[in-house]
Amino acid sequence: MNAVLVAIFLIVGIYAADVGTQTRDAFILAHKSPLSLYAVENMDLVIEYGLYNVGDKPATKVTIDDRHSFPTQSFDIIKGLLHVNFEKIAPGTNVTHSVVLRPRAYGMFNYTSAQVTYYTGNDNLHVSYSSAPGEGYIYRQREYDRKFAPKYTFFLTFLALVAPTTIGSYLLFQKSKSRFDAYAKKKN
Amino acid sequence: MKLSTVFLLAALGFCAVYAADVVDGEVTEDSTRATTEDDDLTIGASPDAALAFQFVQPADANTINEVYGGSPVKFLIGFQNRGEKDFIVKFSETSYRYPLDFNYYLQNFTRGEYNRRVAPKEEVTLDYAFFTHESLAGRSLGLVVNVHYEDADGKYFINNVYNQTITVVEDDSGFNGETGFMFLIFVALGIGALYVANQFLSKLSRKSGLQKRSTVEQGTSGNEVDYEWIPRDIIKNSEKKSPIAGSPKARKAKKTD
Amino acid sequence: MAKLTKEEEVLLSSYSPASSTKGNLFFYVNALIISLAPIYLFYGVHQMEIADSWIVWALSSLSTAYLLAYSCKNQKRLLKHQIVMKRGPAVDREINAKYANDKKMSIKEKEERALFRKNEVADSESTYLSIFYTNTLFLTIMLIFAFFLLANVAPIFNLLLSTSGSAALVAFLSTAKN
Amino acid sequence: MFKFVVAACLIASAFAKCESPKHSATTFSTTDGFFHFKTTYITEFTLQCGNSPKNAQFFAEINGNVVPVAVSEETAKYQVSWVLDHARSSSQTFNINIFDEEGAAAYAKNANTQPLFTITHQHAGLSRASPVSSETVAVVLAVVGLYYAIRQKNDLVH
Repeated sequence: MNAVLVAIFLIVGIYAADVGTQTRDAFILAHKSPLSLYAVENMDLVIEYGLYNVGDKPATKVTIDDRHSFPTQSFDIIKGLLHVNFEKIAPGTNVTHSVVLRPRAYGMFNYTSAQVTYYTGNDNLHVSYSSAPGEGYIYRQREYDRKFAPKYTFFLTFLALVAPTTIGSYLLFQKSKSRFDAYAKKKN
Repeated sequence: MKLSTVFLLAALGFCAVYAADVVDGEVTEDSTRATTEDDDLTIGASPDAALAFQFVQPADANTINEVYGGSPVKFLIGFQNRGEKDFIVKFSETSYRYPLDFNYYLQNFTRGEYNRRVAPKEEVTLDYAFFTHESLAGRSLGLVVNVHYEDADGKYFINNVYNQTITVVEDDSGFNGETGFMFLIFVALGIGALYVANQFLSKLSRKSGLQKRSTVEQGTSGNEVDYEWIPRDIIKNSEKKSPIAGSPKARKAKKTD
Repeated sequence: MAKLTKEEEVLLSSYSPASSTKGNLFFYVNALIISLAPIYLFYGVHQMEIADSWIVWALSSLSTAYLLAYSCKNQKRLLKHQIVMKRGPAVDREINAKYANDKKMSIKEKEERALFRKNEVADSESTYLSIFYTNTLFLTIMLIFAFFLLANVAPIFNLLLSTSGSAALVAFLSTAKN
Repeated sequence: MFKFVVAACLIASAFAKCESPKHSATTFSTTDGFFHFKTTYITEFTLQCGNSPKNAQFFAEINGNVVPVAVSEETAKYQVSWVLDHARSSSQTFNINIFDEEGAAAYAKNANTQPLFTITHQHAGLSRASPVSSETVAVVLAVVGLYYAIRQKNDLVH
């Protein structure tokens, strides 16, 4: 009786698994998004690419090519590669890839999508385009500094400017005061 | 009898699992069925388009259907053009529905505008992010994501890519160390301010007690000689007492010689 | 009141609450420094350009310096009086202790010396305290205005209001009778 | 189902293997805890295998996570990148164990598998925006000074 039950379980299970996977070839979703608060000239801009294989079969020879988005006359590549390959992305898994860039100039900038190519099953080439962050603005470094850069150096200099007369006069006053307080106490 | 019930239950269970799997299945080639279920969608999906759906944040939302209240939810929509004509993906619409009746809208999010052209045999990925309000934590909501697109002939299609009940759970990572630290600093500053204010006030009140006496003595103004604190006899005595004219300082200087 | 001789006038003028030239110089130098420091802060933090704001800077620093020096002087006059009252007995004791063994000196002379010493002490102490008080008061008001209340106002207005404005406030407070 | 098993076996037998690897690596990680949403770590390395396997997929293991290694074919550079929350990105050293396909399969079964080689990635830690702004500190200092000044002034009256 148990054996029959197990057999039925197995059959139903295999059937379900088969139907579930049969129709789903590898399907790569690619997203491209900045991991930095703003794009600022001469500051690191981290771009993250994520590849999700939502199919049930592996995708092979997956290539991300985003060289056209970040031309070298406008961006320095600090670290990372803009054209990379993954031999295989297993079904249901995801892969991330990051590149650190540095914009050379400020102004409007269009973040276009990265091109992703991959093969499914029998050498079936897929050409895919990632999500694109769209139009953005590369801020001037001065603008960023005004808002966010730490300013303690300025305040330290300010303190150094103000301190001599202010604290100096307090110390002189204190000196004189303690001297006469001592006299006042001596006789008491 | 007993065996047959168990058998029936097992079969039902598996069917349920399988059905859930299909709905969960990101590829919605059978989405025509899904969309016809959705009453307000009279326009269906194109047979030439394959769509996929994937949560990016939170990553485990794909399997356990849970999102966090008070934090963003991000997902991707994959669009595959399997036909011979261009498609233009117009926008996606995301909404929370009443879980018992998906026709009833709880919250409608801003459309994600794309207007992206997808050439034949090409694919694009589209992304969207929305924010689940904290007050929705603990509730079950129907999340529906539809994608609107048209083909080169202007024929309009709507695809349902996500249509499931999800649970909004409380984001317990919200109170992190940073906010805690800020809170502590504010408390400390508040106590400091109170202390200073208290000191200041007590000084003020003590001072005001003495104010009357001191105002009487405020007799000075401008460059006038302040006679008040020069001993009377010096002012009155017109006789020259000082052995050497000028100040005692000059005399002192002479003495030290 | 009897007429004062020339010598006594010299003596009296040294007792007068008016600042000595040295003290005055100190006031002006301090006021200038304290009025220029915020401009550096505006240059660094609010990123004002030298080229297009030097007029405003000059305007603000001059007016601020004048107002601060004025309030320092006022403050000093108030304080000097109080300090003479406060330090009086201590200075007397100091002089007494100093010339305790000097039998030749008459009481009157000692008194005179004590008086002169009192004036000296009161003058320097009041100078120091008035500078310290005026500076801290001005800086507090200026910082609160510049970086909290007017943080999002255009830098030029922020500068003018927070420096000259708080200097004017300090000057006004200094004219009050304590 | 059977087909799958066979396919799996076939893949297993076709594992690319790298013999006598030679490598050199450079590492990078972001350190600005305010400017970036998360901390990004990138390790780039070049690799030469004695047997120069074709289309080999390498894997990197960082703190127990196995991720595929990206390769740039025209520059023959390999890249491992990963992202961590700022909360987990204090100053630390990562050991990146590189496996070939065979090694990765073995690692899946036994975590003590010897990697091809290991790259150490020094992360300097994060600089964060201070929770208290310098403006606030300046004002607090000025207020403390003012408090003392008022105290001294009041002392004179009594």
